[in-house]
Amino acid sequence: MNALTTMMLLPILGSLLIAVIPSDQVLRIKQAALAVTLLVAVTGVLTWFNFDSADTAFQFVQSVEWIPSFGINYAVGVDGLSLVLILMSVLLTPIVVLAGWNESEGGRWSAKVFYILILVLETMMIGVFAATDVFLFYVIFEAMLIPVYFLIGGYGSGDRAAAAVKFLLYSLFGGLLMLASIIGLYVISGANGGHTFDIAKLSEMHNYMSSTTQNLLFLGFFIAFAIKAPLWPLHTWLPGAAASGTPGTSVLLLGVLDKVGTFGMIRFCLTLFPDASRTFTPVIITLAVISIIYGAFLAIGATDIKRLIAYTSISHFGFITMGIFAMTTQGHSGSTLYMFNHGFSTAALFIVAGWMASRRGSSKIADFGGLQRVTPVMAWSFFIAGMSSLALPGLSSFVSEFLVLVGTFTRYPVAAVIATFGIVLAALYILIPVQKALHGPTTPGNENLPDLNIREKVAIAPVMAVIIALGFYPAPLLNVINPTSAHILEVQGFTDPLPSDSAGK
Amino acid sequence: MTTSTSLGYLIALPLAGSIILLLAGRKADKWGHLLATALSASSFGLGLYQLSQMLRLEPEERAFTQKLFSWISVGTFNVDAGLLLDQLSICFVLLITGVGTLIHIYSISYMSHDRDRRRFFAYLNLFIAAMLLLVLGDSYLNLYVGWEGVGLASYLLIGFWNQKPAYATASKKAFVMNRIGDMGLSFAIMIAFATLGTVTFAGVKEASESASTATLTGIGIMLLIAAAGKSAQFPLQAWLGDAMAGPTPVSALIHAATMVTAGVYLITRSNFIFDAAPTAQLLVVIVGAVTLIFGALIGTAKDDIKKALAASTMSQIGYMTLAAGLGPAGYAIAIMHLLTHGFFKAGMFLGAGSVMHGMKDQVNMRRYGALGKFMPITFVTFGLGYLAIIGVPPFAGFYSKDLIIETAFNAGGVKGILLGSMTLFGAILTAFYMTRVMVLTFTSPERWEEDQHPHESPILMWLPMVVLAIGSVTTGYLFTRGDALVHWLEPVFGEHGEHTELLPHKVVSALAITAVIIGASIALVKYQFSEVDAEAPNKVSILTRLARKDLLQDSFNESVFMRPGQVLTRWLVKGDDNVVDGTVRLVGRTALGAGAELRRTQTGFARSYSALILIGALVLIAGIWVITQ
Amino acid sequence: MNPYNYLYLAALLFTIGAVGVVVRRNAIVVFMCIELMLNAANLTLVTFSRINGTLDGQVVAFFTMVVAACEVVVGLAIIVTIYRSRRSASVDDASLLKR
Amino acid sequence: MEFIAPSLNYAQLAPMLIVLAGALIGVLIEAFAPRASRFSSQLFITLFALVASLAALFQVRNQSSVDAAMGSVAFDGAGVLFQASILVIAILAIFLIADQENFTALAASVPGSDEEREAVQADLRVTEVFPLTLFAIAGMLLFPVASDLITLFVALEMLSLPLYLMAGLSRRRRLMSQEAALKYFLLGAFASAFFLLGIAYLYGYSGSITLSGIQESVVGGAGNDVFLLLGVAFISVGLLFKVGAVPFHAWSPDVYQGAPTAITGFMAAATKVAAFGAILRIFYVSFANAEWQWRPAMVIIAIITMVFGSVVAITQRDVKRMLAYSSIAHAGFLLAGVIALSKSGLEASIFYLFAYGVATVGAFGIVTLVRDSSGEVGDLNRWSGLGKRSPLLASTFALFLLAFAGIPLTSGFIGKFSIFSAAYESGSTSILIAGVLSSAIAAFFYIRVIVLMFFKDSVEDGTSVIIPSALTTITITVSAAVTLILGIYPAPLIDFIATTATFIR
Amino acid sequence: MLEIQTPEAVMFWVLAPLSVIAALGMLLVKKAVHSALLLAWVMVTLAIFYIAQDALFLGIVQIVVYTGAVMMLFLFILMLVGVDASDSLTETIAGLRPIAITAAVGFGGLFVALISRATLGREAVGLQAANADGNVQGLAQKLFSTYVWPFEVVSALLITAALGAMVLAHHQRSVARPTQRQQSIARFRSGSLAGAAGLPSPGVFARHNAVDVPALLPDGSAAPTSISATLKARGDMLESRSFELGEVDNTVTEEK
Repeated sequence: MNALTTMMLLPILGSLLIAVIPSDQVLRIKQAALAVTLLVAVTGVLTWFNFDSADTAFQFVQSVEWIPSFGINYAVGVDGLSLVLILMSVLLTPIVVLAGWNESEGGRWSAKVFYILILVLETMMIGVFAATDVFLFYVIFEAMLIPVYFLIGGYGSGDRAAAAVKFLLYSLFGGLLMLASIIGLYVISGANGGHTFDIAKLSEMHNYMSSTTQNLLFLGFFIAFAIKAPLWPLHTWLPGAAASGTPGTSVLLLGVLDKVGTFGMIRFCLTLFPDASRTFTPVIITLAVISIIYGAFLAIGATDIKRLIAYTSISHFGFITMGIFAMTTQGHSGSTLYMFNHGFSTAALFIVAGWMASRRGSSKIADFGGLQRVTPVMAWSFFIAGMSSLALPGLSSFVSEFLVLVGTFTRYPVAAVIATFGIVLAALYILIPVQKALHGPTTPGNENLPDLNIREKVAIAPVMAVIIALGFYPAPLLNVINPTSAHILEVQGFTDPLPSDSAGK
Repeated sequence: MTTSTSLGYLIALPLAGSIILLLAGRKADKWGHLLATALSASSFGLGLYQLSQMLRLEPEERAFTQKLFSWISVGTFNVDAGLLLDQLSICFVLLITGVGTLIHIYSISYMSHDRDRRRFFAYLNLFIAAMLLLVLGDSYLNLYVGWEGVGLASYLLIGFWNQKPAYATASKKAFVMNRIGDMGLSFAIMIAFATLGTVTFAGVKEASESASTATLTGIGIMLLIAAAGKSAQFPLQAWLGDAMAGPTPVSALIHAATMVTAGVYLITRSNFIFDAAPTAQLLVVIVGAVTLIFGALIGTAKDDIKKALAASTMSQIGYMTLAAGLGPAGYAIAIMHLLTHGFFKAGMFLGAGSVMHGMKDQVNMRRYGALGKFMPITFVTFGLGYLAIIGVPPFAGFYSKDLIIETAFNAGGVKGILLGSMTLFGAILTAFYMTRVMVLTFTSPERWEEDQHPHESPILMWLPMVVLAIGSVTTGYLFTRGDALVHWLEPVFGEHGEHTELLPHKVVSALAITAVIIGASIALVKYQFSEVDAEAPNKVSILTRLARKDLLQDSFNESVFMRPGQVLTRWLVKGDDNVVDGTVRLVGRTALGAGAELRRTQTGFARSYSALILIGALVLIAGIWVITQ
Repeated sequence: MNPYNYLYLAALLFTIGAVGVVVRRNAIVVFMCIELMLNAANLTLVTFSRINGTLDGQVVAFFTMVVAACEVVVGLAIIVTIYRSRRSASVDDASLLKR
Repeated sequence: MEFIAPSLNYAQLAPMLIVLAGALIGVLIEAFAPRASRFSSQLFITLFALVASLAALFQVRNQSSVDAAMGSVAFDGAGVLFQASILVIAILAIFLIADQENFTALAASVPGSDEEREAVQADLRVTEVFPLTLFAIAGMLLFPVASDLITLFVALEMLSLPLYLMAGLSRRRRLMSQEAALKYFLLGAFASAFFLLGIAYLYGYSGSITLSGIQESVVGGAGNDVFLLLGVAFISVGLLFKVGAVPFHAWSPDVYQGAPTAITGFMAAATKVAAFGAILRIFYVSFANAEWQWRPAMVIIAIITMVFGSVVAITQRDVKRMLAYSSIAHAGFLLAGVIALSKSGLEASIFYLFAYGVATVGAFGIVTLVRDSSGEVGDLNRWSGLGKRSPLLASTFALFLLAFAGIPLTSGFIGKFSIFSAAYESGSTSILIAGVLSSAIAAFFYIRVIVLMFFKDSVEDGTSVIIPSALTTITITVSAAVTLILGIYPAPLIDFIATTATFIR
Repeated sequence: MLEIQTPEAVMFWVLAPLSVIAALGMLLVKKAVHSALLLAWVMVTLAIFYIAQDALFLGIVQIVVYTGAVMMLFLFILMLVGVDASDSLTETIAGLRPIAITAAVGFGGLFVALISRATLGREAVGLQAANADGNVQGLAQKLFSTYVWPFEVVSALLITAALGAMVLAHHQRSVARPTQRQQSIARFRSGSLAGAAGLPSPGVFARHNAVDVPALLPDGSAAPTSISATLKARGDMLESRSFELGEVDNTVTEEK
């Protein structure tokens, strides 16, 4: 059976399994969920090893007719880009399950529902990256909002209902714009060789469009993705959603779901609308740079640790977007790697922030103080995650962030220069909460917080390991990413700028 | 190559030490410090071994690079994790591991009462590893890793006692200001890649020969910013004074001997860029000159012994930067001063630590006095360092500083005279503030607070001080004998052509010694032979007041960057809520409002519904009327 | 004379009926106005039947009368029912359902 | 003149004749059967008639002829599909209508009188609704296949009159119910008058009252188009009134709210199918060649309808009213299928109508179940916390709402996709954009209800969910299943529609 | 080829204005009954027009069915809800009247304008040919062959209407209607005789039947002899004081 389909089926089967376990056997449910997600992760890793990184075509391809009269297929396949993101998703899910072992219990519904939602979401996370049929992609893109919506609204904290609604409405709005564009594409494909949603065939449709049409269709896709990977000024749903969701949900939201946006920019915006992408590049680069700086400033000004992390993500997504539209191999590979790394560093930050918040009963930064003395392991975990977030060399994010900056600089030096100021702001937005929450005297209310237990340590350790290992040795990922990035740019007709001075003389 | 594997170990050993100590947790409390010291010492041993290997080879063949693995490779951007050992880096390796090991030893005793001593040693080892990576990296990007690594270690160590909010703030400040410098380094690397297509030292050196001056000037200026951040040079100097929040051994190792000199390393390492970019080079000189006076001025007014020494460090690095900015003539001299400074300043910091150790962590020099009697070894070792720094022959500082002053004068023209005078003035100030420190601490009458029982430090503390003191006495002579260091470094910096000598060597020496005498005398008159208040007097000159306030560097930063930044942040936070999200909400409210308005058409009266239908029909036939016209 | 004149007449009657639906409040009068509209439509049909020379229009008109009769039965039943509940046949009084 | 003996094709008319026969038997039962047995025998007859009708329809599914009834009925693929949809929806709705809790015990009694109380105590039932419903269904079956204007008019009245009556038969809030009947009747008759005038002018224009005759005149008319356009305009008033398009929509919120919920569900779903069937037939068959004249107006009406329905629905507080406005918005979406004026537009419309109809019946079925001591609870605020009390019911309702909103994996999405692509394919970009925007607005109020049910705490005010009767359960279950299946695997139905749906002239 | 003769034209120009005036009158008169009569008049004129236009059958049906039956039904219902009920013609819905008038003028104007603009591209034919076998026969031909299907379906419509009227009007008694005797017994057993005599008949000022209420003397005081002594003895007499003129509350309150 096809590896990707298997990976998508497993969580569904797992959720059915959980559905038959009685609701009161919470432990059994959790164990089942963990086992299933681990199994998926193992499958994911095996897929990774079976992947031929030299081949730039889609691999593990499967295509089954779904709605033939519309030319819709269930078609999956991965290249380096999607493989990396799928790997990230399947690795993060068991970590989320383990790290948020008890977060299902304060919700409106039972733990059972929580894990069913998580597993369904996992299927969709794999599917959304694996889909090579635009319609299938869209279906999953939209449908995955629903489990997240219920996860935030049902198990979150604070003003969770409002946050969930805002998240859903924003996303739906973007999704509907994308639907309009997809319909446009579909109609154009119908007039030029028969209705299809196959991404390979659709990627030739730009030859049949006027530039206005192409620009409009591009915008439909791009706005949807810009909402998903929140790009200024479409970001205002994120802080609320991330802060209100359970830490696990927020990890999946920021770490995986938002990546669908940046993933989509590469996979769809660039591939389907190469000319429009060129047209809009200046605007998008500008927005990305604004996001970087703006997100950083808002993170500095944030008083809530979860919101802070959400704002840092806005900044990071700015980097990713910038790298994508820089149209250089460094930018592209950097962005793809950045997606992976951001998944893990944000996961670490959010998981630890979640632990802090659940122990303290508050996520206000001001409520913490001197945790380093009380809970050294937790504090260290937060610190390392923070360092990764500010792209400290030696940790994974640095490689990707630097690649993005270098890749951007060769084509858009001004943007890169402004974006680089973001690294100073990054130091501020990480060190301010570190100083306030971890350092300083232990403030009242924090004296007796327990440090991480074994389960939590086991959950956070692999994240830390990935963060550090990839900082020193990113080659395994880059080897997979590079051919894909190069291929995409080649198809787009972009070549890296030559070094200006050595070329001149 | 037999030496190749051990290069990696050089870094790996201390790194392993830090990881083991951090992961092992409390279990390692008993033996952690010993392991760390041993690892640091073995790195030093490896360094010596490398040196011996190098000495066997011809000068031209001594440098070699070693590729560990391919680190980042995307398109044409290929960076290996590679190490470069040459004459320049071996100097640093030995300085770092040598002084580092001494300070490890010192810290065993100094930190023995701290419950987190293990953590402290882990940080120290981390620092050693990062610093070694900084000086051994074969490309700017590798250097960058070490560069930020030492920044991290420095942050951790400054904030080692971060339960005190002020210390936590100090560490954050250091990190952030360093990051500004790092940004410069990022820019430099980006420009280098974009214009030259490579980021290795060797590659850039080769490409720089054909590169445009504008490019190189750009890279040079960015490197200067980086150097300024790391080495506390004007205008990024403000963090160094606050960095004294860290335990004294840290100040000795990181903020005196090694890390802060990384900027000088960077500039000298990039000599090929600055040589081809006169504007950048001039800026280096200016930064160095300004800082040397700036630091010295601050040093004259500080009562906190560590801050006085920190100001002195700033000033001395100013000397080095200035020298490095003088081109081929100055690189080696800058390195020489760097090395001698490493010895005497580390020694003095350790001495200061020893004093604090004996004085219950009192740092206010106005509360010292007459300690020479009680701490003879400290007194002597500190005194030797003192003599070295103010430049009394034949101590180390005399040789190196003398050369800087001479080279400055020899820079030629107005520039030479100006720079020479500034270095001389700096020498006067140095002599003044160091004498002041010496006198206030050791020889003037005692002004202790109650309940002080000064005593000499234990052997583990004074032994490193003695070793460093010996270094501060001898190194100057050793390095200059037959221009040993200059020749040693020639393969790296290239031979420098002959300069027009503005002043003969002897005249410069005489001038320098005169400067020392002037500065020291004033200090002696002011502090040894007149009453010193235990409290800092308030009625002082405006200059003193400014100097006490670090020449308003913090106020400047606060009012120009921090406050506006905070205001901007507040605006943005508000703006995000009101304007950006407000727009979104407005859209929602508009829809709701429209709904509420349109809803009013649903009056509940059947007659108005039929009116609606009638109007609909009217509009339709009006449409017909229009299209059939 | 032109047979179109019947069309003008029918148009006027139809309009008057439509206005009556809008302006009169008594449900029965409103309904009578609707009947007027139907009659106007029938007149149109008959006229067109004559113009076209086919009887189809008359057939439609005939069906209209039958349908209208049914409509009257149902409509008056509804009006009577509501009158009995409310003691009022004013359509304006029936405005509980709104917005 | 020679008398031509009429010949009827009884096989093709059988679906309608069976339903009419069922209705007549129902009337006889009312007249002669003892009261105790009336209900069960009526239910049986009704169901039997509907199922038999469906079976009869199945027998003739592949036939097509214009001579089924002397040219009065066009029996073709599209007609079969409309009739089948109506019958399926009717069967589902009959199960709801069978729950006599919805209906007044004695329609003739004055609300609040002793007589009414006694009738309730005596457990009287208005079993006449069954034959009335069957008459309405017969009219609905005839409406979309009518191929001359007389039949069209008679069918229109035949489906309307029983609905006028049944709208007034609610058990609770009878004044409102009667008011609904009055409004529906008066406005319906008003619109019928326009419809009739339209018929007159079409007849005047073409000299024929058959659709094909009109089409011939449109193609080859000698005079100008004034009479044609008057006819189109006036007949459109009548038809658009039935589907609830702005500005002829005003009756629908009031009537939906006032009528017994089961009837509301029935008429919202089935009337829409019938009316759109007729609209599609008339515009596709007769007016297609005059498209440039009526299409702009239709586009404007469609856009206004979509936007108006969506925008006003946001502010609604009553669930039935909200669904009414939602159905207005859907009428706008469906008009896109009329505007498309292509085979794919027809197919999309049929799919959309079926999917929407089934979901609507299901949704209203659920509305009947949420009650307090005084009957159904329409106030949405009192629906809060429903998800907690009856998760299954709330989830099902949420499913229907998501289908209305057009979220992927529900039938609504496929419908929306296909209808908008059809509209866009025929060049109506504005429809596509307006549709997408109003879908975004519409999503807001659907989601608001979901939020209320799932994320708001319940108010203890006696609102409860009654245990649904077996019949209601069947309706809701089947509707939900169809909604889901058509969302996940619609291919068989789409293919069937594609092979079947044609209009003959 | 249609040729309209002068008599028809004269008739048209006489009757058409009358019918329009009647229709307008329908809008403007207060009483529903007047409206109904005016409508009947319009219908009759239309019947005449039908006949004039060779639609003899329709003309007769118009009079017999429409004017005769349907309008009678209207009148009947009008009687039921109060024959003298009159509409206040003041508009209560703000802004509706100007809108309605504007819309009506616009609608009517445009409508007429459009008709005048219309061309059919063919001559008016007239019904001579179609009515060759007689109008009724011609219609019958159509009705029973071409339009047999709607003709049959319309029967269902009639049944629907009947059924519908039944549903709304038919009272299904849950208990048997009490006979007069039962009612009478119930009245007398009610404990007081006050209700025994039943209520006064409509249209009179009395509020009680006379059995237990004293008559009033010219000065307005109660006449003691006007009440049976038995009743007086039994105490079933109403206190007459409340009926004395000075006590009668003669302020007029508007009935709702």
